[in-house]
Amino acid sequence: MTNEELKTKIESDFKDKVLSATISAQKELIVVVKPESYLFVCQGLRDKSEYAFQHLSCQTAVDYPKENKITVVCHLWSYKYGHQITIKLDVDRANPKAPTLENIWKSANWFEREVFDLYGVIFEGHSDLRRIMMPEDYTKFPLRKDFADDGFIIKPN
Amino acid sequence: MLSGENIVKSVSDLLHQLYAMVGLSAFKGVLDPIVAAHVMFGFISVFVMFLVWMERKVSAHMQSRIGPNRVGIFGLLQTVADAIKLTIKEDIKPVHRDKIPYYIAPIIAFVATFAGMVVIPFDKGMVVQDLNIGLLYIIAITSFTVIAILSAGWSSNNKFALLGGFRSAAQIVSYEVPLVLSLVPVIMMTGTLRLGGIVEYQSQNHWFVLYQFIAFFIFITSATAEANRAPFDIPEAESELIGGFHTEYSGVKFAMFFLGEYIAVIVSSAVAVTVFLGGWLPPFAFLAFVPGFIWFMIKLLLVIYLVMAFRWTFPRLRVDQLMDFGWKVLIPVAILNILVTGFCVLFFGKGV
Amino acid sequence: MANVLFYLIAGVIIGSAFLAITLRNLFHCALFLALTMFGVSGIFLYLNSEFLAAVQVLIYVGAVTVLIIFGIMLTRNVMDEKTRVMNGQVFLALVVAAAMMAISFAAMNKSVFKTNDHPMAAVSASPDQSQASPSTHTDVYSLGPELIRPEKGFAFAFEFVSILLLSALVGAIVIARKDPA
Amino acid sequence: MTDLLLSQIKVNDESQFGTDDYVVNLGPQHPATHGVLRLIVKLDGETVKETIPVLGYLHRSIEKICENRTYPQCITYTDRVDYVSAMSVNLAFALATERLMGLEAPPRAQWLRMIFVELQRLASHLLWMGAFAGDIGALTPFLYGLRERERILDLFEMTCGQRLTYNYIRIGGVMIDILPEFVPKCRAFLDYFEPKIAEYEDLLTYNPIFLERTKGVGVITPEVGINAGVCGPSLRGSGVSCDVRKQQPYLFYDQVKFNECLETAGDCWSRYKVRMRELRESVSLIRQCLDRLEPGPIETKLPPVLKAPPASEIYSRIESSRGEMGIYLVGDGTVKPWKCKYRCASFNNTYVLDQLTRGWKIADIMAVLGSLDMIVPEVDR
Repeated sequence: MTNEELKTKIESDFKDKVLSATISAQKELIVVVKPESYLFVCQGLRDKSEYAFQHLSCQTAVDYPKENKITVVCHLWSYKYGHQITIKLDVDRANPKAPTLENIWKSANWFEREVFDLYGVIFEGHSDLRRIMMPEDYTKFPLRKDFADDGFIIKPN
Repeated sequence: MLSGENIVKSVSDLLHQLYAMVGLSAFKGVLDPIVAAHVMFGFISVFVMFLVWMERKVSAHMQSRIGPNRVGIFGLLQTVADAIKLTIKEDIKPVHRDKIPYYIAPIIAFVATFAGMVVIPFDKGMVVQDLNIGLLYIIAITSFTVIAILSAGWSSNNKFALLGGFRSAAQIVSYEVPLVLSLVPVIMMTGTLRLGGIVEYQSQNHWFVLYQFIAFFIFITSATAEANRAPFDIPEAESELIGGFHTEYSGVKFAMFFLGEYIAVIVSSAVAVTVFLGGWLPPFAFLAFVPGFIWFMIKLLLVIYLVMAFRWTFPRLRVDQLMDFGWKVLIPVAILNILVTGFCVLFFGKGV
Repeated sequence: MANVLFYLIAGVIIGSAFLAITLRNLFHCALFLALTMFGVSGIFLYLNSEFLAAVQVLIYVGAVTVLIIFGIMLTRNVMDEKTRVMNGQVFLALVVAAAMMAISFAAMNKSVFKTNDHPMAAVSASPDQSQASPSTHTDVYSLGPELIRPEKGFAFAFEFVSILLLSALVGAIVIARKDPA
Repeated sequence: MTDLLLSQIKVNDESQFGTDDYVVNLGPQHPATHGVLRLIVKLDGETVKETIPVLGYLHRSIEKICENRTYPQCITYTDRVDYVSAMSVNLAFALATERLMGLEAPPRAQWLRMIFVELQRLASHLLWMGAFAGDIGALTPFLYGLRERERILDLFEMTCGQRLTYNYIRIGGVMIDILPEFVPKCRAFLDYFEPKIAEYEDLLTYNPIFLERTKGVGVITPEVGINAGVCGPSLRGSGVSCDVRKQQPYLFYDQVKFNECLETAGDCWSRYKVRMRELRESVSLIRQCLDRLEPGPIETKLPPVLKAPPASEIYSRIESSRGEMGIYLVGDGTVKPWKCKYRCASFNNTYVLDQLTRGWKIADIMAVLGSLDMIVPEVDR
């Protein structure tokens, strides 16, 4: 299945669940989903045999402070057909909440912990949402663009 | 002729003259063992240093590298340098240690194995004390090492050390059984526990390794396990337990454990040589002009080399596999071996 | 000289036995128990029973005490807990101990011991000499027939004990085994 | 806002462990964790009840740093992401940037990249073999592995002057052309190396203790493996065809012949065998590349100051020594990436550790951890 066919198929299968489906200049299929149907779309992409995206290759987030949003990005890969898709979900920057994909792909557990750790996106329903890389008592989310590091200077009292 | 017996005789004559000169002849019975123990200690210290060097060279050659070659000729003094380093380095102690067991553990570990050397006959008559129950004595006295290891594991107040102690206790208690069982057929055939007597029996017959190859194999295997050597070194498995029971020891105290381990190797190899490989006897009669203690040392080094070769070629067994191997393979085979030997002794009339 | 040695060993035994039951750290108790056992083997050695001494060390120090220590380590947290030395059964225990002592004394009084004028002589003597005087010296070689030969009368007891131990072993395995369900 | 988020943060609470658990910290300083990985292991005697990996001890915020560097500058940092297999990460980043910019490196550069990446795979697998054998107590293979790895590093040093962090594969090509004597030396190495693989196999593969320790231990079923994102040789040990070189060919991997090594059992031994077979495949791959190597430019002509890539995004994957290595780049039209995410194989491979070790002995943690070929900087970045 080429990306174009995949695009039309997704547009018809998930008609009112998808905000946009585009093919980028780099020939990657990028699908932006509506927040409320995020889980449904992901579940469908994994379980329907004509998609068979069994592999959550990568999950991360991108911070867009100008548009006041953080985009959660998932890259899926199908071992069966060898096609790739990018799923995007925009969340509010001030109150970043997204449903967890942990029950669909186990690998999302750590990916989401990492996104939480570095961007502060709260994945609702996650079984073990703790900081994964930064210290437990760390108070900032370093990959956000407005992150300012004053951590290394110990100020005299 | 140069033989162990003559050397011992002339040395003791010299000593007794010395006693007479300072007027201590009356205490001959007390002083003789003390001197003998010191001689043995000196020998063991030098020999262990040589063995450590040898182990490093053996491992180096097996791993296609050179090994120590800087200190002294062929790096022979490397171990001396290491020993000096160990003695002068800072002694790091855990704060919440259990003081008395923490300090006595290395001492017991060293003394218990060292005491085993007392009954090893290096040549005919060249032995500190050829006890009547020599074999049993070695097994009994070396079983103290378990207490040392358990004390070390417990008193270090370290979880890895404690786990190492657990493992060691389980391992040594388990492997003591096949170790003793593998020696029983030999005792049945010779009818004595005296190590000198066992060698004398072999001088009339063949070496026991020919009669009792299975027992020899079981003995070497369980002796390796008793000495906590790879592939049975799970009490100190460095990839899991860091240093095991001696994680928290440094300096001289660590050196004592280290020394104890090497002496355990020497003792068990010496027992293997004495019991299975004819002790001080030459392999062929026409080679008898070479003194017995030289034959003994050659055989001893060969057996130790074998133990070293195990260490540098095998991976480490897992703790439950180790137990399975001991209880489900070695012990049944050893018991079967005893039964077969018993029948042979009964029907072909050797021994009792 | 020989008596001094005896009192020394006896002192060690009694002292370490006392410490073994009074110390509050169970692990230390076990260590002193090992020392007691070792002392007892010293007494055996003093009585020319080399075999018994070695077996005493092998079994009681090498196996029994080790298992006790093993048990302590498995059931206790590392060094953070002290045990009570006494509990409600202390008087009962005293009565039992006294009774045991009385029985032992009675048994000792009734038994006839072969005494030996120079107990330390055989220990330091060379093996050839000790074999020359088998009457004063329990040799391993003579110990076996004593135990096994039917006419000596110990064979039944020996076999009985081994069957008892075997059944104890099987029982222990049955108890220790986890329910497969 | 921060307070709101902080209230959500759960902290490692030591009191959650029951009194009966024997909790052991393996690491961050521990001889078997290949760096500074910390594992909190709950034990019942020797049996593992739970393994909790605690990451972050080697976190150097490479992703954040890359957001503040230009694309060519980032290459230097990719070396540090996986220092055992730095060439692969170099390549991953260079390829991602080229795809983002719509560039194509000249053929000679492509072949050179393949040669070096495959050599790197050999070096990485050799080190892995030694470390894995060392983890289960056999110390000798480590030295054997390093002996040959040393000669590979010599080849690297000859070409780019570095032995660990190469910075060799650049955007649009490679840093420098190989020396004339490289090809014969490389061939001589391959001829020397191929029989050595049999030597390793003699030492380990059918060693009874090695079999005892690895066979049936830490089984990854294909379903669990795929779902948990395991990748690379670790997943191929379970019989899942997941080689990016086959699935999504990059460079000239579609023009050379090689087999994807698959084993079916999914235990530590299968993973070991997959990697051992990959050694042979890589040797044959390098030979083919050396045959096809033709003179030509090694770099596309780029302006001295790099043209800014378009405001677009790319997710580009390669097969590194450890498995799938993905780079997610988001350009914003400036010379610096807006977002640069490294998707590393070790990160996902470490995640399954808990599942694989439950109910096994503490020694099996080492065997499983070793067999997954985990590199801490890749986990933490």
